[in-house]
Amino acid sequence: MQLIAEDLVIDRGSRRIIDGLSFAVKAGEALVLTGANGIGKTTLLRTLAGFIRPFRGVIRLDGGDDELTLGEQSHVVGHTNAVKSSLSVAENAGFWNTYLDSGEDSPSRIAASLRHFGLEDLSDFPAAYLSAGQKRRLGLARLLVARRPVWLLDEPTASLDTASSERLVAAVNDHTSSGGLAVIATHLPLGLERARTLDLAAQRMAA
Amino acid sequence: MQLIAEDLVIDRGSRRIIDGLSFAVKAGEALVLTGANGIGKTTLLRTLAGFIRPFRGVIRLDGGDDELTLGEQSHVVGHTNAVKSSLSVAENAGFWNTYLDSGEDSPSRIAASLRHFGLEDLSDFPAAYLSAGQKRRLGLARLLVARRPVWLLDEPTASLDTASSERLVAAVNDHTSSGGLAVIATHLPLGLERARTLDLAAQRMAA
Amino acid sequence: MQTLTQRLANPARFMELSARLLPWISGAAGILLVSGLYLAFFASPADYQQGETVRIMYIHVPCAWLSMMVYGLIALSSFGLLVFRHPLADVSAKAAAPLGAAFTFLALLTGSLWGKPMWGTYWVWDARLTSVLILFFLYLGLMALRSALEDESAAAKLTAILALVGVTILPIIKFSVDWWNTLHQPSTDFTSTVDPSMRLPLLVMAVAFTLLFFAMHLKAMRNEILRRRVKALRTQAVAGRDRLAAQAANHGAAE
Amino acid sequence: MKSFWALLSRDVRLAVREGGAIGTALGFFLVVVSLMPLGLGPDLNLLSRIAAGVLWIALLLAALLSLNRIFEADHEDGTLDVLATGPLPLELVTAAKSLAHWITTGIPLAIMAPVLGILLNLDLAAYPILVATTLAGTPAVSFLGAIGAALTMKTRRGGLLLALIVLPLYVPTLIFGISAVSAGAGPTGLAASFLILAAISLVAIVLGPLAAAAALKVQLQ
Amino acid sequence: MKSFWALLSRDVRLAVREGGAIGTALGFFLVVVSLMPLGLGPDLNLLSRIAAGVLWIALLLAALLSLNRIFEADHEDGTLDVLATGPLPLELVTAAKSLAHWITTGIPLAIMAPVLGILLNLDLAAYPILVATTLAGTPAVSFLGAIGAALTMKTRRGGLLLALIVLPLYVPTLIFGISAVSAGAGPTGLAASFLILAAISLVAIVLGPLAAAAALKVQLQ
Amino acid sequence: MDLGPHAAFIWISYAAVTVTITGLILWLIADGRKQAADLEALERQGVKRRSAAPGVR
Ligand code: HEM
Ligand SMILES: Nc1ncnc2c1ncn2[C@@H]1O[C@H](COP(=O)(O)OP(=O)(O)OP(=O)(O)O)[C@@H](O)[C@H]1O
Ligand SMILES: Nc1ncnc2c1ncn2[C@@H]1O[C@H](COP(=O)(O)OP(=O)(O)OP(=O)(O)O)[C@@H](O)[C@H]1O
Ligand SMILES: [Mg+2]
Ligand SMILES: [Mg+2]
Repeated sequence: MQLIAEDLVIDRGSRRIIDGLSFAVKAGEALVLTGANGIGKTTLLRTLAGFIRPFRGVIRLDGGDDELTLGEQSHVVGHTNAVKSSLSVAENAGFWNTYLDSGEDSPSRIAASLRHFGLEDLSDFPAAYLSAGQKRRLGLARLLVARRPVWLLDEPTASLDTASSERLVAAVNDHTSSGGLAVIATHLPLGLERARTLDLAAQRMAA
Repeated sequence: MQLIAEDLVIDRGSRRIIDGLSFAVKAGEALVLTGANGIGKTTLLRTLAGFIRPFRGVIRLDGGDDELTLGEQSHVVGHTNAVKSSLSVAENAGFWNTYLDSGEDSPSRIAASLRHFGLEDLSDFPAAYLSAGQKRRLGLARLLVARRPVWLLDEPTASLDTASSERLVAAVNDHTSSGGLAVIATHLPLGLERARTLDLAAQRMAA
Repeated sequence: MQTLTQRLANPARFMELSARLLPWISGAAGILLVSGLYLAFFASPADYQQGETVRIMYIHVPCAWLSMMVYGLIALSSFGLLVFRHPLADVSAKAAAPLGAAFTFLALLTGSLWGKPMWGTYWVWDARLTSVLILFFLYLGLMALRSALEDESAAAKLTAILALVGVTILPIIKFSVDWWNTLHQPSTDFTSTVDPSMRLPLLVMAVAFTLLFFAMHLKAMRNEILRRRVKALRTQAVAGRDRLAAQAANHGAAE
Repeated sequence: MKSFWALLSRDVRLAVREGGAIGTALGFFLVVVSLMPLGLGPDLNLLSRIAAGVLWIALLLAALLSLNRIFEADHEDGTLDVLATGPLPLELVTAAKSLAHWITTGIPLAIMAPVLGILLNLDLAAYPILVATTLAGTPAVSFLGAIGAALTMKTRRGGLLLALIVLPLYVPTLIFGISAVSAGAGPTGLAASFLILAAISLVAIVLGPLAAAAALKVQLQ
Repeated sequence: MKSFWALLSRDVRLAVREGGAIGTALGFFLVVVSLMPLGLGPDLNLLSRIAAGVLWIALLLAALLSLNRIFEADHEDGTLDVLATGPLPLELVTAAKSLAHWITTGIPLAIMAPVLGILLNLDLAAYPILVATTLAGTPAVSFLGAIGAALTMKTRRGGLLLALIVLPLYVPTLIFGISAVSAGAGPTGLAASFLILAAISLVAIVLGPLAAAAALKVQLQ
Repeated sequence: MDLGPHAAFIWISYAAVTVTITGLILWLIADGRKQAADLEALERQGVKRRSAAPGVR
């Protein structure tokens, strides 16, 4: 499986953000997007997810499910967490588990994902009362409640403490080592295994 | 001037978050709060700002303005940015400048604060279109549009790139060296001058 | 020497005291209720104008009085919570709201049922009726607001604010509705126009209903205190586990 | 399908928790119905003549007050992004959310309709018809309203704008809803209005989710 | 004072940008007024009799639809925290925001009131009175509404709940607003209603910001 | 006992009051039992109260 972008050109409101970008991410690999604020990381990830239609260029997932779009084969974690304040932690995770239709043994899967991000003791806690980092962890737990081959993560470690960042890195490493692929925008060195870095600033200067 | 907290006990919804914490921050000094997600950094900062009433304990600013509460002498930057999407960057900064009543030469002050955080080229840009980091920078620009002796910052570097983080650190150093004081919650080493660290986890275990 | 409110401020003391008082109040209410009913049905005549339907009065009027009295109690409790932070004030306000709403509802219902034979319709948009209806809405608003807020202490203070706003607005409403429609039935002066033969049963029923309300209110307050203890114990159990976990996580990070 | 139910039940649960759906609906209904006489004068004859109109206006009001955040809230916390990349086509997402809205406002208000009847002196025999026509007509309110909610999702104070957009769409439902409820119609007239109401609702159920999904796709960019 | 004006003008500007205040008000008014005959029957006599009621109901509706986010939006993006630590006491913050709401809904609707008059066959001579009483009465709507908005700030779908809470508080304004506008009042009755309306508004202007500020203080915890 | 032509209204009034108040009383008793049982169950699990009067501070 391989995620391929060819000669991407992306505009936002008459400004050209990405101009002629090509890259490929193979299964088992993570691509780390870096670059200054406003360079276009979020824009690129949202284009990959299918929300933004590129001005020009091709995005495809070779070896993926042809019936589904790339977005439908991806977990998208953006700057927001997709956590509902009035549901409890377990209800939030449970909803995404059912909605994303994991098909597999759900209760243990939910429990495992909450445990991975250290939320098991907070299961019955209303999400409204979570701290910023706990809420982010709940947002990230979505990655594990259903299997999807592509992970598109936008600054996933924002407001996480060191221990939780390491749990996230472990989750990404697990994912890539079991044949998944990931594209991750970040400002911090993450220490991922099997990762390549794409510096959008360098790329822009070259263009 | 000195910010003093004595024997603070803070509860949230019948849970004891902070139990018997005392500290003092002198003018010219920054106190860095650390600790795992959910340990109570945000809670402590919001208590200092006056939003949460502590269950027990005293908070006072020795040498401050006695007519004003600590909150009214502080800049509070939380997890959210207090940026209005439908106003432009300059309008956002301008509003806080007038509202917080800097009294001094305003247009140049606004321009300087936007320049410090690298937003001068975006002044007429609607804030809705800013990237996450740009929005955070606009939130931080509030620190410079009006002078206040105490800065209470909650994870100020979230989603900032390296260059912007350094600008923030420079701003805090400027602030402390000109006699201000700051309390800053963070998960990342910031490299501040004249800073002490208060680890809430260690404190909690001691309690 | 402690004042009564000071002594009552301690929930434990309140539980003790209320446990002792409750049987007496309920007993008195029961006895008065039975004798009131006897007086109402067997020892009082039919009205020369209203016929037998006047017997509705013996429940309608106590309910109508209680509907206002209970709101006054809620307003007092709210004041006690916001100004004196009296620990039992919110328990009292929360326990009283559904009871007050029930009595208001009963006043409306029995009034309507009385209105059909008397006025030929269940409902007219008369001043007194309209203001009671709005009082009922205020009760509904109080309960709805409380149930929509999760944080219990915030809910207590916010409903208290609403109750106090309501209490300032109520007289204005009463007065505005009076103005708006002057067709309403002239309010009879109870003490002078009601025949003594009906005054006694009415009085007995009124006292019985008031005692009944206080009995129910005490019981509801006791329940509420227990509910809060249960809730506090549950969250403490969670908090204990979570605190250990937070320490463990931090330990791991430090190593 | 499992996703559809999951979304539907989540939305119902949120409405119940966040708005206390049924209790609030009842209270709201009572308040609106009793404010109408204050606004229009306490003439009982007039009131029972316009009872049907008041009922439907209360319904539209309830819809307007609860619709404007149905997509906005999901957009703000990022849920909409995930829903859009989920296994359910966006048309079914909007359908599930509209259906949830109907369940949490249309059904409670239909069940409460007789309360209105009492206050406005409505004929007792008319109650079953009242409930039935309200049930048949309200889906149109929710499903057409969803179009407006999707269109105004990003305008932060969409309330009035939403009203401006969707109220004209509600005209057919309002006309036939009222003629079905008002007493003078007679059995054949009633049956006709009832069928037309149901037909309008069916059209809305098809059209609403499609249009709302199209609007959302644009908004997500 | 500078802060007060800054906040006021910011809120007005936001309302204009995000909701297109005046245009939306006009459109909303037109829609409501033209829906009324559908709901109540097209009898022109009846309509001009209830014109005052329709005007005030449209006003309350507009308030309900635009009030529920006035604090919530500021709370969500963190603005409220900064406002609360600003130089302005919270009572003046809520006053400024209520005033901005009045300027962006009360005034436009008062100015548009004659439009309603034309549509509902109102006497030409009554227009100045109409505008004046609307202007005198609407502050109560905004300032009392602010209490409800502050109380329901954290309940995410506060729309219906807000309506349930504030509509009973609007009763005096509604009654005197209508009696001031409706034709039969005569000059003394009119003067009295007008004065009472103004008095109610004054009470609301004092009470509203205090209660709303108290509620916000609780909510900020 | 003859209550005249409007007996039904009187009976319904009294019945409504009886039903409502009895219902309230029964609910209060049931609720009280439930809270007491919950409290006892928790205390049997060994959860102890930290302060004297939780929730009513
Ligand atoms: C739903 C309809 C009604 C409501 C909401 C209602 C409400 C009230 C209220 C609030 C009071 C206490 C007022 C005070 O003490 O000043 C009261 C008392 C009373 N009501 Fe009603 N009422 C209704 C219908 C009726 C009807 C139909 C009658 C009889 C024709 C009636 C006769 C009385 C009498 C005799 C009193 C005794 C106190 C007095 O005369 O001031 N009510 N009602
Ligand atoms: N109303 C409440 N009831 C019970 N617990 C609460 C409530 N509100 C917050 N908490 C808990 O208080 C704790 C402290 O939260 P706080 O936001 O202060 O943490 P933090 O140190 O800022 O964490 P982060 O690094 O994730 O921002 C958290 O464990 C949270 O779950
Ligand atoms: N509608 C728009 N019109 C014009 N420019 C836009 C629009 N939307 C976004 N932009 C600009 O697009 C650029 C890319 O934004 P993007 O969010 O992708 O940056 P980013 O790399 O994710 O930054 P960050 O690290 O701060 O998250 C920004 O400079 C932003 O100002
Ligand atoms: Mg970004
Ligand atoms: Mg925090």
